[in-house]
Amino acid sequence: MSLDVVAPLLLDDKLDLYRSQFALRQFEKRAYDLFLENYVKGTSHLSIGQEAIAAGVARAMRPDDWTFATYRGHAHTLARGVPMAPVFAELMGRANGLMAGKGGSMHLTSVEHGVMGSYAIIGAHLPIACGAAWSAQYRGTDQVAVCFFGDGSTNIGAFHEALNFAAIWKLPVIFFCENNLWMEYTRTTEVTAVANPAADRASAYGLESIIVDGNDADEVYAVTAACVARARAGEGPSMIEAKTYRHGGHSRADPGKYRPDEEVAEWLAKDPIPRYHQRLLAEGASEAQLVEIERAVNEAVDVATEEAKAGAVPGEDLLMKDVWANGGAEWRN
Amino acid sequence: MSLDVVAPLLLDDKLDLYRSQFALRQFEKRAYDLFLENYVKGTSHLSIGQEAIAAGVARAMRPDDWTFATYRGHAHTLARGVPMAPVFAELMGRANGLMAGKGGSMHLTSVEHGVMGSYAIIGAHLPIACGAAWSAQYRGTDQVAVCFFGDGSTNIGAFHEALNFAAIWKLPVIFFCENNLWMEYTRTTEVTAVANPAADRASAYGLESIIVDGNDADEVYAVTAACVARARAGEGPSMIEAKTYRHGGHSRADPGKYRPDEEVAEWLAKDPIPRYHQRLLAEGASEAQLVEIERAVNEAVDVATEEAKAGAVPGEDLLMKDVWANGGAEWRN
Amino acid sequence: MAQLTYREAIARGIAQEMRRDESVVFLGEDIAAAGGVFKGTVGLLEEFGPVRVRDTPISEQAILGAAMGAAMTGLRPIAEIMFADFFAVCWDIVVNEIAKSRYMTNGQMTFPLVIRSGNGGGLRFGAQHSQSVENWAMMVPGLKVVVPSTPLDVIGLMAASIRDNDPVIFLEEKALYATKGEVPDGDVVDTLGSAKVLRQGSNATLIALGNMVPRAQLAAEELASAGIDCTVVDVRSLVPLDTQTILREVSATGRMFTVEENPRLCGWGGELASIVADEIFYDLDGPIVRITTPHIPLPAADALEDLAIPSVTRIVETVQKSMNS
Amino acid sequence: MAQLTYREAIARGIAQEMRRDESVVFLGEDIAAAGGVFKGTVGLLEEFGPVRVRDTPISEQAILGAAMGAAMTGLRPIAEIMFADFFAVCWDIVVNEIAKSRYMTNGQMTFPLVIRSGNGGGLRFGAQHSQSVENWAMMVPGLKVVVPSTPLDVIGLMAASIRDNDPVIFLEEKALYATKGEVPDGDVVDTLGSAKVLRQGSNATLIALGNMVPRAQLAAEELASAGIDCTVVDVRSLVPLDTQTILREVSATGRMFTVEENPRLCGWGGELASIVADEIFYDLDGPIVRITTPHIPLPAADALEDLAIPSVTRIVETVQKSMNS
Ligand SMILES: Cc1ncc(C[n+]2csc(CCOP(=O)(O)OP(=O)(O)O)c2C)c(N)n1
Ligand SMILES: Cc1ncc(C[n+]2csc(CCOP(=O)(O)OP(=O)(O)O)c2C)c(N)n1
Ligand SMILES: [Mg+2]
Ligand SMILES: [Mg+2]
Repeated sequence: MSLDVVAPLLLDDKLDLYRSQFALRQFEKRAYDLFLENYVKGTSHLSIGQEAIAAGVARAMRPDDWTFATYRGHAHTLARGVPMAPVFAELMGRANGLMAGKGGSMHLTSVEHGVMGSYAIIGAHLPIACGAAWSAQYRGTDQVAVCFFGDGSTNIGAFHEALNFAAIWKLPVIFFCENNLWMEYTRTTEVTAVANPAADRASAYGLESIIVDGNDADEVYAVTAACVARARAGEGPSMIEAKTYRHGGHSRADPGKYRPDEEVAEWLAKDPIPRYHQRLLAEGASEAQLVEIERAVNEAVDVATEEAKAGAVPGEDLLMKDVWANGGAEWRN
Repeated sequence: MSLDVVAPLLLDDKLDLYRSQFALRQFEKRAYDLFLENYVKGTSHLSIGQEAIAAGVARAMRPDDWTFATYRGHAHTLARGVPMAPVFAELMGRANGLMAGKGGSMHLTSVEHGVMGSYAIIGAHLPIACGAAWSAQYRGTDQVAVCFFGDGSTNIGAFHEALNFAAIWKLPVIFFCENNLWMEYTRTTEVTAVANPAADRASAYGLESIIVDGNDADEVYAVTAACVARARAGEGPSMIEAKTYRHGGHSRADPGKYRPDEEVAEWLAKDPIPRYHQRLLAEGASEAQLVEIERAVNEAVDVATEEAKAGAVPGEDLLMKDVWANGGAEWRN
Repeated sequence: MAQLTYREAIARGIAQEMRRDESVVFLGEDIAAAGGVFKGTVGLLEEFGPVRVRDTPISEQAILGAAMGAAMTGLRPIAEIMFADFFAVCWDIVVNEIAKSRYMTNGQMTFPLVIRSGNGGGLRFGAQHSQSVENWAMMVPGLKVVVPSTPLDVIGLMAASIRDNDPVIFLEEKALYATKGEVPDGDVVDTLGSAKVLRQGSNATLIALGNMVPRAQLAAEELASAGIDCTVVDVRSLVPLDTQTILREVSATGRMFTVEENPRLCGWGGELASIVADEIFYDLDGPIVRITTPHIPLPAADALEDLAIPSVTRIVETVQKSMNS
Repeated sequence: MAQLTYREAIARGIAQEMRRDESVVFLGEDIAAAGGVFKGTVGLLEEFGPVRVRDTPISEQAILGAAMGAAMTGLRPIAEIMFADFFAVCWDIVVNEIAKSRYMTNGQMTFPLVIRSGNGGGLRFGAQHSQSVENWAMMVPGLKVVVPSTPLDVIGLMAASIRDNDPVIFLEEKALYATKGEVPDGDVVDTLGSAKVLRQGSNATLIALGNMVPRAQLAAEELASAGIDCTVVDVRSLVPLDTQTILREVSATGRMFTVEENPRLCGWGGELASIVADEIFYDLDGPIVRITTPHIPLPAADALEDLAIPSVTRIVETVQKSMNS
């Protein structure tokens, strides 16, 4: 993977990337609290520990590019510029939610930000991302689609179909595997025939095997940017496997106790956010600058939480709306 | 792939292998005639040109081993020892058919011969074969399952799931890809990201890449036997890709005109049956021996055809039979 | 005016729409170079080229995923699932993704796409290539479901489906591919959600779909000569459903019979029966009777398949028996 | 006698059968070490070991293919599909392979297997994790379909399903996992295809399934105090279907109401309505009314989900309105 084509990040860009990662972290922590306080009623899957990926990838994308996320998609949605309040409100099932409460935590979507949905059935969105990429190719818009998925999702049929399909049609799509070592409660290597569930399969689709440090936003950015450039140039798809870890459990209040303490400790030591904080100081940022970023984020989280909580409870009008393109839900005359 | 463990074939074995290949050929030719004469009403998919595979693999199996075939499964069914008459009768929809006419050409099954079904939805039988292999492993019977499929079938999701599953559970199953270059009317390489659709993907499941000449029954036998030995020894699954060609069209009366003349000619020159005929002569068989085999086969085909034609038309009793294990079809009391 | 087969009408309908709208693209297995395994798409590659008419691998999830992703970003794809039975290998994309995403996103996304598929039995293809799956789709909120019974309806409903902004499951009856019918020159555009009354009678109303429509018509003729005068309604579209026409025509005769190729349980006929038994219960003069394939997988043998799928004789006998009891 | 939750009853039923029959094996995602994402299978790995209780990759086609292949060669597998919505990613194995292969092979093969799955809404999981898919399965010839509503029924019907020689789709109602009920000590074995009459009334018959059963019971109590005395039938098993009990209980009151969690079109209630409107038409005193989730994908927000799924209030009001009109 040659990174020659990629514009290096300046300090200001990096401060921005810090802000983004820190915001994702603080959002998720608040979401967890809201879950415990029973404001969030359904399920939720947090990305704490994996923020460098959503932030780094978003940085490598153009506003009119598309992301396809999973049920673990809060971070990926926010990183593209979606405001926090409607996302909090969506988790709480309020009418001011991003989808008025109809989708919920697992289906965050904001078409205006290029967030083309979060998908809760493992694998399904890989072929769908191919379709968006095909549309870009057909219309000659040079847009690119990025599709996130987990390590455990590499063993489902749709993964295979999508990879082959994207390769033969040379589609501008990037398959981004966030390998956090675990499926729900099962270690992925225990049920996967190869050590690197995505990268070791790239050759089955004629693709290069690419592995990155998923806890390093700069590296994620650079490799993604190179793949994006390749896709825009009509050179087809890429697959990236990023090594990372979720600090918490799989979903809801799962404490993740099935994981060995040493493993958790090892990865906490590689937490992308303090790491990036240190790097910024080393590269010339001041502690005061970073503290100010953190303060502003925390304030924004508080404001967004209140805004979300102030939302109305959705009613019958929303219930029976938008099954069909005409806005309605009628199946008969 | 080491072939050390494989018992070499003696001349008598080879004469038998010739008989088997010739019988498969003559059966299929008659099936084609019966289709044109409108005795065979539904569809049918012939293996003419690919006989060395069904025959060679069967030779490497024990009677209590299992085969899983596709809709192109006449040859694979007969090669395991199923008599011709009930197969002809099944194609004709008669009550004396292998499944009394209820399955048809695409679903030939003879459990008593280890022919565990022919499957007409691409890919489905790969996971099913895993299940049989799992059952052998669980019960400690050292039975092996062999699952045939085509080159075009390597791009469907079930292929991927089955390969990974077999690998992680070390199942005694052999995935046998008959690469005849074509899907129905589309060349497989045009829609596949790699040149060898099965072999180039073996590594994605931690398996060895194995390619054989599918028009050479001896080679097919030897490689399959080695994989069978490996499976019986508890060393897990294998995948074999055999290069071959169907002489005719995909199904029914398709003349296969979409294929370049030179390609057809090239493969007709590699016809496994005359090739094997020549080899036997070179290895000491007499022309008279071979002629006698051919005569006996032709006679058997004629006899079986008449026996099949004499079968009754199935009626209401069969129609409403064996949806359930109690023999009936009632869904209510 | 021309005589066209049902099979030819497919390509005609698609071509009509591809000519007027660049955003219509078409993908599927063997649909381009080969013109379709049922020869329903002959000539489209030649007219519209390989960028708009594309052969795919045997990857039904990829085919429909591609159609969905393209639809949400502004194209109007048509995807072929060769045999309707194969919906089972890509059902997730249909029911969990395409059908639900507009609702889940509170209307942020629109899915103007058509999935065409060869539906039903009669060709002796056996249990995995002969299913009538209209009910699989009708059951799922968010899908429109269309089943034409004549070449003219194929063109008009195909055009309407392609122009519609919602996902349409367009089921082509394999047993009808070879049938012929009159088709006017020029563009034909029909309306989704409109049933057709093919025959007006006074004693009973037969409600049929797809391949069962011509059988219901023939049965009605036989019944007429036996003194039972039947209305015949071609449902044409299960979603949206023209309940106005159906309720009116059942009210008028007081007796309802459905003719369904699907196996019995949870068929559209059950749904119609429940609507009728709720909304016009007091207009009914006798039992509602469903004529369906028994609840069994479809057998391959011609003799058995003919016993399984409702025949003209079975329709006639069932109606007679019920009307005379 | 013990008080058990519906969730605990799952493991109890499976364990009961695994103890008596070595050929019963169990596979699925997170079912072994983790004891299931709904904690329905806690303790099974510990008691039966990793050879009989196996975690799998996220490969639903492989899971069910493995179950099918094992069943045809002498095992009695239990497979878990975590959420019933995920049937869509392995539907081919269920409907085209498992359901049809016995028939297609003229009885050469038998498929004694159970597919368990978490079914239905109420947990605010949104449209892709909340579906009631009992009708998807009922629609397909060759599948038995069981939906228990109490811990006792979970055990007894689980045992009956495992002992049955046909494929059983065993749907566990997610909304009921936390509910409790009395369960006797010792083995419990029930009978497939038997509905239960939970309450006998004289004015109307409410027919419910799964999570709708307790709601129908509560509604019947409210209705009783409002002067409408209802029979309540728990269907328990859609295939085989206890039509004898249902027809008898509807005949007795002359009025039928179904309470269905599924979206309306082609639901089991439509099927029952059509059976009743055919076979006991003249015993009916008024319209057949279905109370269902509207024909929409299920929304995630608690307020919206509660509006969508039939509530006790909606049942009471619908019955009252219809009985008083
Ligand atoms: C088809 C399907 N099977 C199972 C599930 C249940 N499920 C949800 S998340 C998950 C684990 C996914 O692991 P991975 O892909 O590694 O992603 P991560 O959660 O670690 O981000 C499972 C099994 C599902 N949603 N869809
Ligand atoms: C899921 C599914 N998709 C499509 C088909 C239609 N179909 C039947 S055979 C075939 C081509 C298969 O090609 P290949 O795997 O190479 O096998 P071959 O016929 O050459 O033996 C196709 C597309 C099918 N049966 N199942
Ligand atoms: Mg993971
Ligand atoms: Mg082939």
